[in-house]
Amino acid sequence: MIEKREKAKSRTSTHKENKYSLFSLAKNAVSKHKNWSQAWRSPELKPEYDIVVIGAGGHGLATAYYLAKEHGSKNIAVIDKGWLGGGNTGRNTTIIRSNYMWDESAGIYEHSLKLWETLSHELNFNTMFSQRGVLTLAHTEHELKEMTRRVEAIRLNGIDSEVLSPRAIKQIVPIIDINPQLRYPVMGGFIQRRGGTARHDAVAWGYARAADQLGVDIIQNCEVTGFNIKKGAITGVKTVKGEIKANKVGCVVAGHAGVVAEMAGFRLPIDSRPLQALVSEPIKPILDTVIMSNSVHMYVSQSDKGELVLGAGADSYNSYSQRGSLNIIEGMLAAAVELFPVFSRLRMLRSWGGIVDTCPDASPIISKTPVKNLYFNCGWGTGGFKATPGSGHVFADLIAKDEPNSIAAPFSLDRFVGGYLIDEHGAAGVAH
Amino acid sequence: MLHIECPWCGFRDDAEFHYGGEAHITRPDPSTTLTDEKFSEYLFSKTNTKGLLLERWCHRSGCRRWFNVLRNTITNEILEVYPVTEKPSSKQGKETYERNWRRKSPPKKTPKTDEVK
Amino acid sequence: MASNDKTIGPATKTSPLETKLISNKGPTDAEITLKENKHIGKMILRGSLSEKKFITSTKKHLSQQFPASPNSFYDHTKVRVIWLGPDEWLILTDAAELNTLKDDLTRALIKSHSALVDVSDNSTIIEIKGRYSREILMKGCSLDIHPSVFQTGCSAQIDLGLANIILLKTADEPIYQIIVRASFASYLWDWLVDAAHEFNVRIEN
Amino acid sequence: MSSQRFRLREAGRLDRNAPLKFKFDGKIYEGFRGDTLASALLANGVHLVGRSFKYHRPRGHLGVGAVEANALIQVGEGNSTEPNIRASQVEIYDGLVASSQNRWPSLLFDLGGVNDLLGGLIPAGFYYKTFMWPRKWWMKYEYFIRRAAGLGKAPTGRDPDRYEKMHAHCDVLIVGAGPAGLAAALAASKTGARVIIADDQQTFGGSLNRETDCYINDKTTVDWCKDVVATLEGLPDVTMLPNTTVSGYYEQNYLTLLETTKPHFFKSTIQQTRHRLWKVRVKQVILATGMIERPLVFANNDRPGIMLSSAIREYINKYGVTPGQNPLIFTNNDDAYRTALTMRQNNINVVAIVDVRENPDSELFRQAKEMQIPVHVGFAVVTTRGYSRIKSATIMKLSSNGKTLTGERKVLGCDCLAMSGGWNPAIHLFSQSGGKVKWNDELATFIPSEATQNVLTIGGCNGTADLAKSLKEGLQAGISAARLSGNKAHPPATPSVQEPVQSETRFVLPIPTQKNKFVSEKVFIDFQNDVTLSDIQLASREGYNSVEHLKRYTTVGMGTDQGKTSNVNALMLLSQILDCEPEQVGYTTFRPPYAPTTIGAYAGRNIGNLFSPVRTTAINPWHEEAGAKFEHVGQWMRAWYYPKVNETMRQAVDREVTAARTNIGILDASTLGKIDIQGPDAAEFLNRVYTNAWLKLPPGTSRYGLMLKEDGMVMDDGVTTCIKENHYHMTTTTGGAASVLEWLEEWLQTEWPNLKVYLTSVTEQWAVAAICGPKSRELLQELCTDIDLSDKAFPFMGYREGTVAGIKARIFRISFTGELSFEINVPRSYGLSLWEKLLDVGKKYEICPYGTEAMHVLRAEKGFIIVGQETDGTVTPVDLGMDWIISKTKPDFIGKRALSRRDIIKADRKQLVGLLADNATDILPEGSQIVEEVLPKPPMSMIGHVTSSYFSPNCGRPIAMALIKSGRDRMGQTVYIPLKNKSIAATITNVNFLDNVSK
Ligand SMILES: Cc1cc2nc3c(=O)[nH]c(=O)nc-3n(C[C@H](O)[C@H](O)[C@H](O)COP(=O)(O)OP(=O)(O)OC[C@H]3O[C@@H](n4cnc5c(N)ncnc54)[C@H](O)[C@@H]3O)c2cc1C
Ligand SMILES: NC(=O)c1ccc[n+]([C@@H]2O[C@H](COP(=O)([O-])OP(=O)(O)OC[C@H]3O[C@@H](n4cnc5c(N)ncnc54)[C@H](O)[C@@H]3O)[C@@H](O)[C@H]2O)c1
Ligand SMILES: Cc1cc2nc3c(=O)[nH]c(=O)nc-3n(C[C@H](O)[C@H](O)[C@H](O)COP(=O)(O)O)c2cc1C
Ligand SMILES: [Zn+2]
Repeated sequence: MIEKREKAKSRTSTHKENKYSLFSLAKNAVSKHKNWSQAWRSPELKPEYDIVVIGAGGHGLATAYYLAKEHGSKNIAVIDKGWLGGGNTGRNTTIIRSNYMWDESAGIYEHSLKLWETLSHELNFNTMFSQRGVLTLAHTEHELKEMTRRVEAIRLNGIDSEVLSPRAIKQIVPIIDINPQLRYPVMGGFIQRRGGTARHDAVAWGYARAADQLGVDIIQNCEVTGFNIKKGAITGVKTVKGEIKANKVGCVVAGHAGVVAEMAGFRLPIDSRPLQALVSEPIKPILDTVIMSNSVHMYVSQSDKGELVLGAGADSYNSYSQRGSLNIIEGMLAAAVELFPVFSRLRMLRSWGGIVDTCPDASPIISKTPVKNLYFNCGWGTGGFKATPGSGHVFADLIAKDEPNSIAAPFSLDRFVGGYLIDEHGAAGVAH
Repeated sequence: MLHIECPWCGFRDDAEFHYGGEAHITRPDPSTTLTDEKFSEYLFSKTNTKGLLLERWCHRSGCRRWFNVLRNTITNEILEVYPVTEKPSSKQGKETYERNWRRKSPPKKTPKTDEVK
Repeated sequence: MASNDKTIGPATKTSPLETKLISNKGPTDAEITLKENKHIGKMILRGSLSEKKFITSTKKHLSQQFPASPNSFYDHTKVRVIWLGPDEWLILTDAAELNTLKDDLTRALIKSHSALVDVSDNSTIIEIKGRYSREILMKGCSLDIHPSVFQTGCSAQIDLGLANIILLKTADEPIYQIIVRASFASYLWDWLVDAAHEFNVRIEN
Repeated sequence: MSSQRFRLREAGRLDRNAPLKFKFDGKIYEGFRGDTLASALLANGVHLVGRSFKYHRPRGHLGVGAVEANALIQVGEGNSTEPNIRASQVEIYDGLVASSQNRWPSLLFDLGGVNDLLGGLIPAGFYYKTFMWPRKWWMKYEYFIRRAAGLGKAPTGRDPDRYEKMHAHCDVLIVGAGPAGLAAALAASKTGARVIIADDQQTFGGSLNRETDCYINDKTTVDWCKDVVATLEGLPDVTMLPNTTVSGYYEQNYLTLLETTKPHFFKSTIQQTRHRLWKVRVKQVILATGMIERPLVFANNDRPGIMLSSAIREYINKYGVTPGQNPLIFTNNDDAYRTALTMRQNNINVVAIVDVRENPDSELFRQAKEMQIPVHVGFAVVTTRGYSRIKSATIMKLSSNGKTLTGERKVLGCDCLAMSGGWNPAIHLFSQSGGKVKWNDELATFIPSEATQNVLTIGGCNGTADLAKSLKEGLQAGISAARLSGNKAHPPATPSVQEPVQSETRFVLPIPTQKNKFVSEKVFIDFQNDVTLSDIQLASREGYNSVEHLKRYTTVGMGTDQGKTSNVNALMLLSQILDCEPEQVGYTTFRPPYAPTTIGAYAGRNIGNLFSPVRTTAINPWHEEAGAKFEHVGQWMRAWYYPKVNETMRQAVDREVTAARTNIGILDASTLGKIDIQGPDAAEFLNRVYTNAWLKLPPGTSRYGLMLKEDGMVMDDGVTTCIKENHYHMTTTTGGAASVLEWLEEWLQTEWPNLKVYLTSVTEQWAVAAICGPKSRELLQELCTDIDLSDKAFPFMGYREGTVAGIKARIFRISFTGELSFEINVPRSYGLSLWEKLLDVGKKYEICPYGTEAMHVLRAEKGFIIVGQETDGTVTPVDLGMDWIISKTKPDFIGKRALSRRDIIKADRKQLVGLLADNATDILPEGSQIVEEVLPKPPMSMIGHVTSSYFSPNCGRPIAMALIKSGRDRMGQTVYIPLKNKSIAATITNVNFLDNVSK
């Protein structure tokens, strides 16, 4: 019944306001905001599309947007089993940075960061990308050395990065405890000042709205249940709302990558694990920078609304339950209190989980697959939010040209056969 | 916190266990003409089922024994616990085992199983 | 060459909690008493229960009660046998008796697939007793140690705080023995003292 | 000081003999022991206690307990201050200091209040539509947005309080100690079951605490409670936890409870336990969490003085406080009549009851009439006035469909408005447990349906609105829970109950508003996050029609109360807009915690020196006394170097390194992982886990081995010794000890269960002193007379057992430094003694203790790798130039097949080489990157990195190791290390520096 109603409302009328600006806000205030148009339509599923993108998370919506915008594809659908942005895009800790160690990773994440820098304008939707800096701490001699390796690699890749002493860290983050007597004292750190956070929901909504305006059909509540494959090539997609024909299919379903791949008859090197996050009650600003710590395993930032947003590592076991085990949260909060004693009296407001698609080398898969014209973009695991624009951009390119460009090429599935993995575990620590 | 029944020590919190991923993967013999593709399948391909999954756990903080578990990855309900060298015996376990794409490689036989009491 | 006798005194032993044991501190009517049971002989016994020889030999040299079944232990004259796994037991005995027992068992088990490893110094034993000892353990141990469940003669390998331990209920009174890896003993001791914070504590030497 | 003008003479159950003074916003007030901050402020007539999040509208008290959405207060000062505390949940104590938050400069005059006037410009999600120009300004805009947002303030220093955790197990956990929960506890406990009953209120009784018109077994409800509590207290296996919020319901009946351990917790003295986090594994959970009253949705429904009707009743009956002298009642059901009657009984002048229902017909209605309370039937409050407190309400007649207003406007003066919009079962925990819920039309709310865990819902939580039924459900659930958890049951008798009978509710949502040209009148749905009716309409208009989008776009239900009073209203409104059933709209996910819980409680005692265990060796006391500097290696603390007075680290390390090559160095190597391996298949096992051949290692000798993961990457290394036939002693790296043992066990148990091998960790059984240097044999000979130490009798890689300094020892002639050395293992308890004796006797050989840094230099001089330094999980033995250790003949070993994959055999992989800076004074920073050609500025293409780098006193110059692309083909080539300020040129060499580099 919701749908009926949505359809009725989906008519587009020209007098409605489409452009967002302070001016349009003021104008609409006068008419009591009655004339805003829908951010996206709720179109009916057509029987046939040139390209179907499965998964209306940030990556999928960005893919569709760039396909429509840069490759002139006209007939695209993005379909999602739930509400758009309801996957990991809607439940992550929003850390954005590009200071990865290996060249290949630097390539994709920096490409992405550059797109972030103009994204709000590009989409005409304020994604609140806030370059407040991402500071990674080192707590042991060993970590300090690892840090040098990373920082030097990042610097030589032309990406900004700055090493900080404990005292310099204290200046940026006055609430941090830099007592050298701590079990894991802050011995140093490095900051990427261009890194930061963005409003996660806005990213999904912004891409959805922009893609919709370019004619992309976004179909929600439409789970994909199978594929039609003929002679090793994709011909269509089966969904709970019926079958559709498609020339090409791009699959961007994060935690469900394994499930959807199995529908197409192959398996991926991906485990789906719970990853938890939590927010505190909102408080007045106390933390301007994003802080990450690998050896005590926690990361934290303060959102514009005032909550502290905290996360840790993934649970060890596979699960699709969007919740994890309590001990992960206990460990993370102990680490948080250890570093930030003032957190102790603040209160946890809400905790939740997402299902992350972890790859053996903690790097993503952007690849052709054993099925012709079926492409997969997944494996971002605990750290793909930051890649949203870049990932969508290169994936669109791959789908349009049936060949990966130089940024995407290293992330193909072949690497698991040949053995050239891009291992961001050891060297890069927690991949957020 | 999952409550997992160690076949020896009884029910314990998941924090005491080490997760071993998918069960019943047969290690290929490297001396045969094993292609990179086949080897990669053994090394990396995952049965990442949404639903019933046969998997391995080790009671790390307890008796240090490995054992197999049939678990629903949606609800985290555990339906069967069985020895690491055997096949599942419950109905759902058998079905899950039969459905598995790796079933062609049967689990190895072990000469004997130790038993207490 | 022979200078060693002059310059060197006899070798002395230290225990993992040597520095923690300030002797007999605290009131005698304390709600909690902590002490280290130092230098107890310990030995891991491995063997297969499906081997007849193994059973008969162990029964003979340890006790007719052998094997201890999961999550339990039993005492026999001077030995205590603790179940650790389906083919693994920990045997405690006087340090002085350990070698004899080990030799006897080794000889008896010579033909069976078994192993004996002296682990006397690999761990130490902390004893906690007193009215609130269960409450203290409950602060860091997820096992159900209610007396109706974890009865005298029960044992468990489990985490206490951030250390892995073997927990034994050795009497009906609120008294527990904790076997802990030597390098974790100091941490665990601090943890126990901290957990007993609201009670008055006596440390026995 | 203000007197307690609104304190009632008779009502309430407080200790009136214990007056207490507290401060709010700098002013001193008085209350009584037993008051909450809310009741005490109300007693003093203080309604205005806060400002709303976005519009900074004046806000007062709304409810009781965890339900409060408005009265969020900063409590305490200094390090123990706490933001966002619900005034209704703070018990007052003498000297309590509290203040309002989110206002400037003062609560009464708050500049942020202009936002209320700007309201038209800042509807839901406005920030997504603006602040984009000029592009660079976002960070500036954001600065102000951040400062405007947030609620209270964080403390500035370390928390003085202590937090504990408690694990527990029980047969039955009962959440909520209202009538239903108490009945369940009574029934369950009689069976001998282990029962825990928790309630977030200080006194058990739940809703019974607010009622005076019900009787159970002819007793007042309060007396009945007291009796039950007394009975339960006498039972050994019943744990009663008042002041305890059940906050999380996780998988497999695992729940968390946050207990506030002392009632006056805000007045902390050093290190008292403030909260205890219970983690309970339960056989059967019973949820008796009751119901939460719903606000009515009308214009200006947020003014101070507008409160939930049941809350007002509770303030009167429990705290002896009336929130107003001239209250008005606005309701859609009978329950609010009880509030009116209670008021009347306490001689409070009820202005009127405004009832949206057209024909209310119940005993309560008749009683109100009898008491001559004016009742406006079919009427609704359409707006209110009053700034710091409500002054009047305007009422009008509702049309029969409830969509429009008719007739005259009537303005009724009042100083308080009690509203009742119906009831929502507190299904939070049930839903967290995975239970399904269904829409109930009669209650117009969601109630529990199918459970997925062992949980029962009873009483209000189940949608049961009457007392008798709640008690009955409680008794039944108590019995069946106890039965299900294996206890025998004797059903207790059902009590007799007297209670007012209630009739139907009429849901009018929203109350229509009157057009007003000048000010847009706000109709609030979510009081805390300032979400209005028009925000919901706007969100839907813009396509945010999924209830999850609605939540995120408008922030409804995202405040600190998590929408306890707003969510159901919001989704009902959405369903109206979408013209569908609420069931189809659904509800947003309930997540832990039920109410905000202190972060310190989750950290518990795992902070400070208990944050993570520090592992030390038996020799540690000596290191400490010798003034060693320490290094953390995993959890171990290892002596790093031993500086003498005025020595720099470099000087100390140089001295130690030199001593080890000229005289004797001694290292505490006890932390190395050690595994005892026994069994007839031990050699076969080693042969499979190491890359080299192991079948023919004779007893009394050792061999170095490398372990790979199945992907061919180096995992660990170490020396393994054949002690005697079928008995080996394996060593691993310090950091790898635990994981290597687990790894080996895994292969044994799961892959090769037919191999007869037993593994036992003996890491801490042995203390290890490694002596190394040309004179080490002489020293050892002095202390050990029962072994022939000659090179011939005890060659390199040999192993002997004997007596050292009177201690039975295992001696390994192995070397990580390239010098003559002996690793002496003795039982840990003798470790210190051995060490001291070696030093004592070694004095004449100028023995020198050395730490891990010198050890690193010594091995680097010989080109030996350290796993974790030269390797990072991406390096194969071939990359390391260690082809010699890979058996070409073994059919199999772990990692074998991986080594022949197509990318692994490529020639351009990174390979381990030596690196000598051209300028012999430059020490290359470890980790620095290597290029072929230095460009004026990045990006530059990197060919590798420096893995190890030291000054080598024995080579008389700095040495380094590096992983470089095709490194072995580049011998003699010059490469560059571009640092931030300069570039260093270096030449690629062999890694064995000591033997290749001339001094
Ligand atoms: C707690 C948490 C914290 C994180 N923190 C960070 C961080 O700080 N920084 C960072 O960069 N990354 C972080 N991540 C990772 C990041 O969120 C993800 O990598 C990223 O959002 C993935 O985006 P996506 O669009 O690929 O996937 P998603 O947003 O998950 O979208 C996938 C979509 O596919 C849909 N779908 C699935 N199956 C089907 C089907 N059969 N048919 C149709 N549709 C289907 C789903 O409904 C979903 O909407 C975090 C993740 C979590 C869970
Ligand atoms: N429509 C109505 O007239 C109406 C409405 C509501 C309640 N009632 C009456 O309420 C009674 C219902 O009794 P009941 O026992 O089900 O509920 P109750 O409201 O009496 O008790 C519930 C208790 O649970 C506590 N609680 C809730 N969530 C908690 C949590 N997460 N952790 C700890 N404690 C928590 C509450 O503070 C409260 O004390 C009946 O007598 C019924 O007549 C009637
Ligand atoms: C960055 C970020 C900030 C959040 N802030 C809040 C918040 O202020 N209040 C709140 O209730 N939830 C907040 N959430 C959590 C969401 O309510 C929600 O739990 C999360 O998006 C996962 O969705 P789910 O709980 O519906 O599964 C936040 C989530 C994220 C990712
Ligand atoms: Zn076990």
